[in-house]
Amino acid sequence: MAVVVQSLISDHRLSFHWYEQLLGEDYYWIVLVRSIWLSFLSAAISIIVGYSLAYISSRLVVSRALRKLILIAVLTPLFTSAVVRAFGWQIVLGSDGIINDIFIGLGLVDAPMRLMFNQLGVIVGLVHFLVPFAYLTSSATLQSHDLSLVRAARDLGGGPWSTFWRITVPLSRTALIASFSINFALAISSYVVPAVLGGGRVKVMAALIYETFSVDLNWQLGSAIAVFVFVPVMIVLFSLEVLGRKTAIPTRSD
Amino acid sequence: MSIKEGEFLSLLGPSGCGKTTILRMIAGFDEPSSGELLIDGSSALGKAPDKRPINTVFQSYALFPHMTIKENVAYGLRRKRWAKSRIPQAVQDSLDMVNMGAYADRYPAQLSGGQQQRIALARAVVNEPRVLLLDEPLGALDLKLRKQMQLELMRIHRQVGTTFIYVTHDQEEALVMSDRIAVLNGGIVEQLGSPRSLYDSPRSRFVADFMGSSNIFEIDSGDSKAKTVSVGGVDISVQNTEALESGTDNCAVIIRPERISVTTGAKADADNCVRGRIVESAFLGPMILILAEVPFGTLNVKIPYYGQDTDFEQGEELYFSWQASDAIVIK
Amino acid sequence: MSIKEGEFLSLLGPSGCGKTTILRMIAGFDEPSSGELLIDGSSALGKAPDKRPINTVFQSYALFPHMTIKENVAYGLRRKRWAKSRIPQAVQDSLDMVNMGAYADRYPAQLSGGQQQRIALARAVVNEPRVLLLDEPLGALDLKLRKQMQLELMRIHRQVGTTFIYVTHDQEEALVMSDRIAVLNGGIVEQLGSPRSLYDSPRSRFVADFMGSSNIFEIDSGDSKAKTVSVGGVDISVQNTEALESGTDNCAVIIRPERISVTTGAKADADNCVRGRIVESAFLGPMILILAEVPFGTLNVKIPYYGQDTDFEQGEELYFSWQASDAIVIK
Amino acid sequence: SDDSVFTIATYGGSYGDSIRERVIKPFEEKYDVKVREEMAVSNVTLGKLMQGGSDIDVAFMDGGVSEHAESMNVLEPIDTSKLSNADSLIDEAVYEKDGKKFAISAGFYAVGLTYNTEKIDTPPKSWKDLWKPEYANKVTAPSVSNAMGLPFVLGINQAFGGEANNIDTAVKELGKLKVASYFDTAGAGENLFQGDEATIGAAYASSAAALKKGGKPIEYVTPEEGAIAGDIRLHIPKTSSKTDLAYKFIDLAISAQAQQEMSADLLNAPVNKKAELSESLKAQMPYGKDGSIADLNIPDWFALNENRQKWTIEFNQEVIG
Amino acid sequence: MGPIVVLIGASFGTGNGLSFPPKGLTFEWFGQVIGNAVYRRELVLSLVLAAVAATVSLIIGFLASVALGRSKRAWASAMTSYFLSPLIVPQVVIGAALMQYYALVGIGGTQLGLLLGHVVIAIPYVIRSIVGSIGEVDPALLEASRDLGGSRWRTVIDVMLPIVKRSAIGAWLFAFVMSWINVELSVFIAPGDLATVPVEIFNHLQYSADPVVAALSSLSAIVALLLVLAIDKLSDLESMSR
Ligand SMILES: Nc1ncnc2c1ncn2[C@@H]1O[C@H](COP(=O)(O)OP(=O)(O)OP(=O)(O)O)[C@@H](O)[C@H]1O
Ligand SMILES: Nc1ncnc2c1ncn2[C@@H]1O[C@H](COP(=O)(O)OP(=O)(O)OP(=O)(O)O)[C@@H](O)[C@H]1O
Ligand SMILES: [Mg+2]
Ligand SMILES: [Mg+2]
Repeated sequence: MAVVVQSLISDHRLSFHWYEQLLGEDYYWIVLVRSIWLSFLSAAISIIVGYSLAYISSRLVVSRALRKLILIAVLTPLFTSAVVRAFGWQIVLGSDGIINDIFIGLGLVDAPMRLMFNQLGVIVGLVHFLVPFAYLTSSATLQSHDLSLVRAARDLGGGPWSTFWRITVPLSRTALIASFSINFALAISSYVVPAVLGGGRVKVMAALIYETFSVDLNWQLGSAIAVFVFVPVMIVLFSLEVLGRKTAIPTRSD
Repeated sequence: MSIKEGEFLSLLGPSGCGKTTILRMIAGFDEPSSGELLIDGSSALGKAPDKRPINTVFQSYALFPHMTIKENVAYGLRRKRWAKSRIPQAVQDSLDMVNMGAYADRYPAQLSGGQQQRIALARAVVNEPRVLLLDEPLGALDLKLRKQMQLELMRIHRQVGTTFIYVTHDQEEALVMSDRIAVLNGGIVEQLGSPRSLYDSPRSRFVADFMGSSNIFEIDSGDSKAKTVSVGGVDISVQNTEALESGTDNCAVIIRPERISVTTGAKADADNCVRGRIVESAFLGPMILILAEVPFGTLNVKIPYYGQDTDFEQGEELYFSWQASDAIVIK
Repeated sequence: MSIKEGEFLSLLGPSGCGKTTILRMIAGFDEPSSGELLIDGSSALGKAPDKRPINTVFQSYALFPHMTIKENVAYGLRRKRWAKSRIPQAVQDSLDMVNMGAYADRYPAQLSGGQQQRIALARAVVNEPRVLLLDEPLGALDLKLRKQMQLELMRIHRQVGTTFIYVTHDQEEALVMSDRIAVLNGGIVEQLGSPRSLYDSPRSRFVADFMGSSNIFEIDSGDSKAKTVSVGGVDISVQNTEALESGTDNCAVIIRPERISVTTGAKADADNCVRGRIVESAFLGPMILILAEVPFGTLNVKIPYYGQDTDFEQGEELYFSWQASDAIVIK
Repeated sequence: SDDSVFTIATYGGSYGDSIRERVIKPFEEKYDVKVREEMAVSNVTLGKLMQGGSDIDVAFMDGGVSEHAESMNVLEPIDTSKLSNADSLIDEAVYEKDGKKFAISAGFYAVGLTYNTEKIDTPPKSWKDLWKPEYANKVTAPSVSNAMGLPFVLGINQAFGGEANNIDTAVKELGKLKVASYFDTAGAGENLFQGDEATIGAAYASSAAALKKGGKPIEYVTPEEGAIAGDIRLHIPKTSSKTDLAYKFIDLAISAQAQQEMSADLLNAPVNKKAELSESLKAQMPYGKDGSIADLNIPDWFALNENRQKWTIEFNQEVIG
Repeated sequence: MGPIVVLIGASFGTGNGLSFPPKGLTFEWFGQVIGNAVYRRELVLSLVLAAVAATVSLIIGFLASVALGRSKRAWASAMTSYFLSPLIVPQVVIGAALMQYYALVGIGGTQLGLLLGHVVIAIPYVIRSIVGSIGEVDPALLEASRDLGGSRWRTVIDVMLPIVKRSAIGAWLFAFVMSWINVELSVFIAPGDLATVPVEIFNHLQYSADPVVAALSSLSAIVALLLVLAIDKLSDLESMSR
């Protein structure tokens, strides 16, 4: 199916006209770099948060009820539409939002801070969107780990922290790479979150593509921009994949 | 049960009797549901495994699959913040000790079972812990290498002064290496003592059986003055009759298979001599195993192999004799 | 190398010599880089593992962690499309055989090492394959259980007529159970033959060493007529001198530790007798191990333990004697 | 395709609901036909028409997309003489290009000045009031992803005296406007006022009305330069096989009755002069309380579409960055 | 811990917050949504669609992962990345492309077309989240299964699948979510007469934000909650093996 989609997309590329226009325009390059940067950052942060949460809930939390609560808290927002979720964030991050209320209440700042309608807002929104994905992948891998290795590390004098870093995290390598790929791709193709939480002022490639498609109704250029984004991102993902497999733990039959 | 500093204590017991569980409690992975655990006089309960001066050689090896052999062995030293420059040498020495120096850069999955076990050993020993727990550390090794490693472990034990708690399923290994042996049965210590005392004076059928004496016969009556017991109508002379003093009920006599000699005619100078019919025989290398039917049951006999013909014919009738001192009476 | 139908063949060899690798090739997990593999006369190379009438007891058990013990054992039968009604009984029988009947509903992670190994055994045996590959199937079991399982395996072997290819690191086990034994070294078969022939006439130092003879001395010269060899200036009488016929270069004499007797005075009726100084001694249960320094090297001696005092003093001087027939000359 | 079914490309959401209740249901009853609704946003409807694979008989599309559709040559000419209500239509409701009538409006909406009466004392009068320093970072406006985005930019261009064939002036001025957030959809815009993230801005009249109804102190005024207007329109696509019915449908949709009811539902300005609105409804019309359709600034979509690409990029590049 | 607490807090907040004062969330709006046959049908459509799309993607994705997961060859990496490609392309583009394609094939605006579209975008998630776990299954277990007479196929079903079960459940959830919240693609290919819930929300937001949005969103959250609980229950059943 993916093949069909792809071939269809290249069908639009009847001439290089749109590409010439695209590649010659600095603006696209600037936005491309910004998109990749934002996606990279959000993917990375979301993985840190999601993995930590998964670790805490699967290894440190003993109470089943609390584990369930974490699961629900992490996964439920995933099911509400991106628009609605972004609106929710406005309540938290807004100038009258919870965080500003807390900071002002504590006297840490005098005037409300700008927590959204800028890149920060976009990152927060994307991270929130992506954390459940990282959480799901991470908890699957964490639960499949052989705990005797953790015991061995503790036995050899590794503290909980060092064991986490040197045993648990490396053993989750595959899942982390997978998670990063997914989250990076999700972030780069996401349009609603940057639009709402960036206040329409943090342009990303997905937004440009959306505008070109839906407002300008120029499907050819839209596809061309999509391909323009596609190529570098694909290179990133492919490199990750190759890296992941190359450094995979050898098995007997290798 | 207390273990002295620098002692070499072996835990012996049937599969599933709780040996690994005991080690896990000492190492700090399981909490005992009752009882105390004192190390150097202070309670170790609730102390995290990494805070206990104890290292373990795990029965299942538990090598880190994502690290090379070298990194696996270096792990403990790194955690102890050894100077970077000193680590490689220590690692190499310890790998050489287990004959695995050439494999330093492989990954665990690329090694054979026995090789992995040796790495697990090197990884624990290199840390020179105060207490070393070894869970069947030589189980996957061939006899030759096992002998060699036994000597090596005994050398380390003497040299470093570490306390060893050693789980093995190999009686001989336990006998050779240990200062004391604890025989476990269903999680309970059946007998604790020196190798000699366990071998010579097992306190129960279980211990006797487990220490390799497969001839255990329930006695019908016993006479502690005449120093004889009666088994299946046959009187057997014994030396030690202490167990009989509180009555003959539930008493049994043990005859060690390797102390029985086999002759074609009755042996006059033996304290005991019975006639029996061969049921089966097997070649064990230095020994020949014979199963013979005697009036009071089936006798296991092990005679040394001197190159003689080993084919005892089934049904052949022979005489089996042993001294009074080779038969032990237990309650 | 050909294995006869219904034969019990053991592979013996040091850790890492390729035993597991050979089994993997027979089972179909690895392809040999050269050579052929014929089963019933037709090539099995390229045939998928599930198409070969072979079952394996894996060294690492490889139990399915997500299935109960019962399900693990039933797996092979299910794949063979046995009638549903017949499976539970067969599974139970096979679990009972390994003394694990009571654990049918547990998961592998809830069993001890030895218990897991027994399940691995039951899982393979229940299928009654044409060829059964066993990779150190009793390695994690205690001596008593091991003996019991050995008998059980021999019984199955006789009963089912399956061909057994058995990897073990326990010489005694190999000697007791096998029809033939192959001693491997670095992936190559050093010697293949009956237990007796391997034990009595090892063809190389490696085999001799591996079969438990730790006294191997290089000879300086030999006289095949006088039936003596000279080692470190001492003449030793031997019986079999065939190996000397093509010259004494690279020849060695082997003296079995358990054939040497120890006396306080020189023994006149012995073919060979040397004086030596005790270096070390150890209690092995039925045996006592003595290391003694004799004029031509260090001698390993094993004498039976009859309850005598086992503390040989270091430095004590004793006489060591053996018959000409107990010394073997090899090339 | 089923001959007995009459297909309408309509909207989803509240617009779709209103059209269903006010037009489709009465139409089905009156002419005894079964109507199939193809719900989609305008540009998707246009996409369907361009594919030619659908059998849409009447298509609702927004202003802008409508002109696009005409340029794409997927529309039938509309003969207004076949519409009994044609005479009562306001002039602005009939769209013509090179003598071909291609669309009939079914109601106007608009973006005007919306502000929070609690936070802002003096009601704004002009678009230029958005630049007042005290509103800095509390202003909102439609983004170029919104249908009203570029028309708004053009409106600003006009207000500041820019030329019609470029948006240089607007870009320069909007670059200085301290916006809290642009909005993509009307709903998002409404949300900004709801959460007090914006206290003033260019927003939909219907949003203002909804906010007010929800108890928010919001007022809507038509700027003196005129509110930026858009509309929903009716078209007969080339795919239509039942043009007779199509005319009947359009006729019903622009009837005084339907227009009146739809205005009440959607707060759109009716296109039928005979539609009678209640006083309270009048106050919520996109041209303000006392205004008329003349107060709306209806973009020249053909020109806008022509330059859309260029202007979008220019705006993004210069104003958004 | 700070950000986590906020996140957890916010994740509760989002469900109810929206732009409406709490009174907008009274049962009145729920009633309105539940009482409306169209919304009810949309809810059912979305649920069934997401479940079917997730299941189909899981099956296809799992099989593809089995083929790709255990290989170290370059082509396997290439294919794995290639399967990810629909993930990167914004869904508007895929939507438009599919719309054209469907018009050609004649499944435009059908539920089948919508399902296929959702499968296309869900497969990459499935593959990406399973492929790694498959690579990490202890090869000895697969060998054991083959040895005991399990064919390649049986081994996949009997051994591989149960061992990667957690990843598979995660992948199914991914796929479900991708379908459940999808707007940009569905807008193009949804059946003309019946929208999915997110499309309905999207449509409602076009010209103004009405309370239906809040009610529908909260309803989605409740559905999600129930689903997560159900799956948690299911997947806990066999967490015995430790
Ligand atoms: N994946 C691999 N890559 C490289 N070398 C390997 C790999 N797997 C095994 N080996 C090597 O092949 C040799 C033979 O291994 P094998 O497992 O057959 O030994 P074995 O005779 O079964 O030993 P043991 O008695 O210790 O189980 C060993 O030296 C081992 O290190
Ligand atoms: N997770 C568990 N849940 C329930 N029972 C368990 C679990 N782990 C171990 N057991 C049981 O506890 C008993 C003791 O196990 P342990 O591993 O200590 O035996 P062991 O003496 O080390 O045996 P072996 O010599 O076979 O390794 C066994 O009967 C085993 O089945
Ligand atoms: Mg154990
Ligand atoms: Mg092996």
